[in-house]
Amino acid sequence: MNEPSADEIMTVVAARELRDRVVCFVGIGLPSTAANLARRMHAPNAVLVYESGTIGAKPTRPPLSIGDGELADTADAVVSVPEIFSYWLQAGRVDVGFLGAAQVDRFGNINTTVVGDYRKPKVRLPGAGGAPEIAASAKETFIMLRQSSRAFVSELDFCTSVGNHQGGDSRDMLGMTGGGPSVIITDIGVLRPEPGTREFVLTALHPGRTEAEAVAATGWPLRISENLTATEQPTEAELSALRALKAGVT
Amino acid sequence: MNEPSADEIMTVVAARELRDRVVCFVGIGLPSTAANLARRMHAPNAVLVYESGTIGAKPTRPPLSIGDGELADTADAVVSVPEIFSYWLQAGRVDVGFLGAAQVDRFGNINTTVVGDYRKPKVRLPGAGGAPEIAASAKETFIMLRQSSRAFVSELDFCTSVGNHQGGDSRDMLGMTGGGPSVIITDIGVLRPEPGTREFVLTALHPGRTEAEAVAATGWPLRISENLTATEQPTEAELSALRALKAGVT
Amino acid sequence: MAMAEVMTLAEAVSSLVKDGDMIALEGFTHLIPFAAGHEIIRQGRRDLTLVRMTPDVLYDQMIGAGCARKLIFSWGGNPGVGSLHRLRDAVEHEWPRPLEIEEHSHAGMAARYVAGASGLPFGVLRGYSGTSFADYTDTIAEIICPFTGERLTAVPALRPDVGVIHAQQADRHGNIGLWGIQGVQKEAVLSADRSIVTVEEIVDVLDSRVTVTLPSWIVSAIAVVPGGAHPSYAHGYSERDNGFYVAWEEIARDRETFSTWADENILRRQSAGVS
Amino acid sequence: MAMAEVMTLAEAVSSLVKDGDMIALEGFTHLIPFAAGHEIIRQGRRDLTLVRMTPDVLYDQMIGAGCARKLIFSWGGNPGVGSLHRLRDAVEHEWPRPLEIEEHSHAGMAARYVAGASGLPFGVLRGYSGTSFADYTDTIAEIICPFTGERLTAVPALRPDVGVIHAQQADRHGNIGLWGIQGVQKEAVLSADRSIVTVEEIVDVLDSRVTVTLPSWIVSAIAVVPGGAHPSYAHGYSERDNGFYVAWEEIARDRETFSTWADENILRRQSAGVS
Repeated sequence: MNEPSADEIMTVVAARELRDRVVCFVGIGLPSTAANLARRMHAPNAVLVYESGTIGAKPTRPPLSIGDGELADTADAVVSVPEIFSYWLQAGRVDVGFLGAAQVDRFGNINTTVVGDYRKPKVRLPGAGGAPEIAASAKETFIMLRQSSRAFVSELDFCTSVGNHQGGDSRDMLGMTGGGPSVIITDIGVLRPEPGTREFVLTALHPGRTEAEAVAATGWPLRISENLTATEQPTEAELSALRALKAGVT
Repeated sequence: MNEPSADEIMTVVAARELRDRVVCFVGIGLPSTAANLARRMHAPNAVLVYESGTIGAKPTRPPLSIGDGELADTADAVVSVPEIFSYWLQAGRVDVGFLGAAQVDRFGNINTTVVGDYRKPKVRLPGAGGAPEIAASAKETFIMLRQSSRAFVSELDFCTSVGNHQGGDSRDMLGMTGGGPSVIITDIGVLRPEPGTREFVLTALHPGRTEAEAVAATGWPLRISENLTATEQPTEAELSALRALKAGVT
Repeated sequence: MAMAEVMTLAEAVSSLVKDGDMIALEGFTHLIPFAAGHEIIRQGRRDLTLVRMTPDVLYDQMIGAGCARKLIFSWGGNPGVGSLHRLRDAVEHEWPRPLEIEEHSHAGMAARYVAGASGLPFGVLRGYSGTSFADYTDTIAEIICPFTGERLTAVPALRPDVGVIHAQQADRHGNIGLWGIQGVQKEAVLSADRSIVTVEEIVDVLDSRVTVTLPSWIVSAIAVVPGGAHPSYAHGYSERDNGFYVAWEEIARDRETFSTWADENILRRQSAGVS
Repeated sequence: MAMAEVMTLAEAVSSLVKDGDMIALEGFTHLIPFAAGHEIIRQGRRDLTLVRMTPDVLYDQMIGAGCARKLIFSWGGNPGVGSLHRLRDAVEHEWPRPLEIEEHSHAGMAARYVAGASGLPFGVLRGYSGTSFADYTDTIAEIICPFTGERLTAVPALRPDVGVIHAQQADRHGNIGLWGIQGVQKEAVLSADRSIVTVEEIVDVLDSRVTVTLPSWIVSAIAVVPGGAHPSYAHGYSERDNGFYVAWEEIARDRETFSTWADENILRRQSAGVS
């Protein structure tokens, strides 16, 4: 089997985070692939919720959009978009929100709106989608994105979705019902919030990656956990399941 | 054919008020019978909405409850109870609200809650149901009840559903989106609001009824319209349609 | 996330309904969970706050049996028939015990359930203005639209301890399916902390007529109770027993006939359903 | 109450959509009314305020064609593919004309549609606190729960002049039936003053799979346009043309390739649908 790519390692590591039987609100793209991989491996009873209103979808391949027909066909229930946000997400029924990001800061706050000035943006990004309320209401949030100094910034150009806000107990002061981000999974390693400050620090490095790489790919002075661990190499089982998933093999 | 009973005359007269193609939110009992009679006679395209969430129900006989299975089977759409009140009634999609009452006052305000003191009632009535918001939001309201000095009172023991409030433009001041009661149909005659004061005055007498009867059956000093008319006797067609309806003959 | 557990109705009530709970047995004429209510009576629960838009014959029975301390409701009659004599006796004469009431309109109750199911502390509606309701409850408040300045009405969310409904089917995974008049069945479950669903049967695949599905993991307990809605009905399985509703008028009018009826038809009966 | 009128798509757009209107073409990945949007482009409507939760390829086309003055939205990307280059070109470089934007989250947009459909001036949600949204719009306000004192967020109702959706079926009375992913199809119609529904076909009796029914009398116009959602899809009739979404990336990246494509595939095409 080929060596795993950086994206594959990131996806496998993200999948490992997802425990069985959790209710997971899934963003499209890498999070959706990771969540579906988890469902095929160790979390067969994870309930995948997509913002299109499909609850308990069991797609055979990663859907291109959050509204592919297969999601509805395989779901336990299909509800309207207003209902998925009010009765399901906002009501606190989601255990894990699984999000991507264009920019993230040291507290796990997310920007998916603009790069540069909002009124005269350098890059206009897609915007919020379901992320702000997923970040606010899910019991915890996993964030997944490729690490680079353009993405891991000291200050967001726009705060689309709140993570640990300004650190410490500042998130709690906002009256949010969800717990906030508990992990950031990148192509280099894994970051987790430091107790107390709730600043994200590097807690694991993927195979072949170095602390220096991680620091260079981070726009704030990245701190390294005292208990830095090495990510276990994706197993053959994980890799072949991931590749089968992407190829649409059931 | 037998002579029509007082209730039959009242029902026929009420049915005549309902124009074709109106959307009518129907209370159970006499209003439901009258609305269904209208649908069989001159208003085949009237849309009957019941608070159970059935839109466009076409029952073959007057349902005993607002949730009889036939209502769902014959409806164009069945929606949830929250939806029928928010998306349909409150949104202003109902042309006519058709209500019964235990007590009514000179301005068409309705009590269906208690007789006597609220905390120590002489008679505990069923309460509001859908009526308060029907009375508030329907473009107009028809009220239907047997006339007596116990029912037509100078002061309500409890205001369940607002009619023309304290008369004049006082209803408009409450910010209601619907137009209020336009007619009260009784077993004695018909009352309509006087322009300006919006107090209900007697505008028609049913066959065989007298002004004196109407005045005696009213707990406030009932005024008689200058243009008092005589109700046309129910036709054979109306009566036989009503009796067939009640017998469940389609 | 835990899947719904299939158990007997007796087990479901005994493990999930406690004295003093706020419980909502819903079903808007259709799918009323009579069997579950009878089991609550049989197990002698007391001091319950009963929530229900239309406390019809079922709550008349539970109130008459002395289960209730308080009633939160919007229409308390026997549909198409008349009064609820046990409810009236409790309100008018405190028999068998005093009954506190918290009274709303259907639209207000619906907004309260929706708020509860949505995790919001309150719901907003156009309602109640000019009426007497607010004179007798502190669960109606004015709220101003921050954009238009319009005055509207706010009502607090309902959050029952237990929501109880009847539905046509559960599948083998415990997903619940129902069709026909939906009422506030979904909201009664989603606004509640725990839930009991009685079903006509467990099937391999839910019927294609199903319009409302409740995933297994938001339901606490499922009990198979064919006919568990009688004298209400389950669309596709049974017809509403209108005759019983009419007969209830005479049964409930008098304390003694009621007590005899309850003794014979509830207390001395076996717990209902499949075990 | 007037029943929905069956007419050609060209007639529907010409009689119901006016320059300067606020219009909402909805469909959450599923049932997107592409043919109707193309007809609006073809008829040269200008100064539109376009409302849509996910202004994907369809609004990229309408914005690139110069129909829009303003966009109200919550996620403007090509799902699973990347950017909307025409949207970006309008926002970043004012081509073909400046585009004002009013930006929300999905939950906020959904609450705004629900408020509009409900006849309320605003909706309430837990959202936006701590984010930057309120810095750039006056359509987000704080609201306090009158019962608990909690701080929540209010958003104003959406009330489009015209709501446009695609659905699988209409019956002979003009009742609309759809199934599969529902999105905010119902709310787009119910919040709007007027509405256009394109359907795959007119049938004698709606399919038993239908989960959402819109009665005829709340729809203004029905046009029969088989395949009217392509490259989106109609569950049970077609599959999503994922290839087209991927291809759009290259078509839309450049002003000239886009204009050529629009000329050939929209402007010089016959009006779609059955006449």
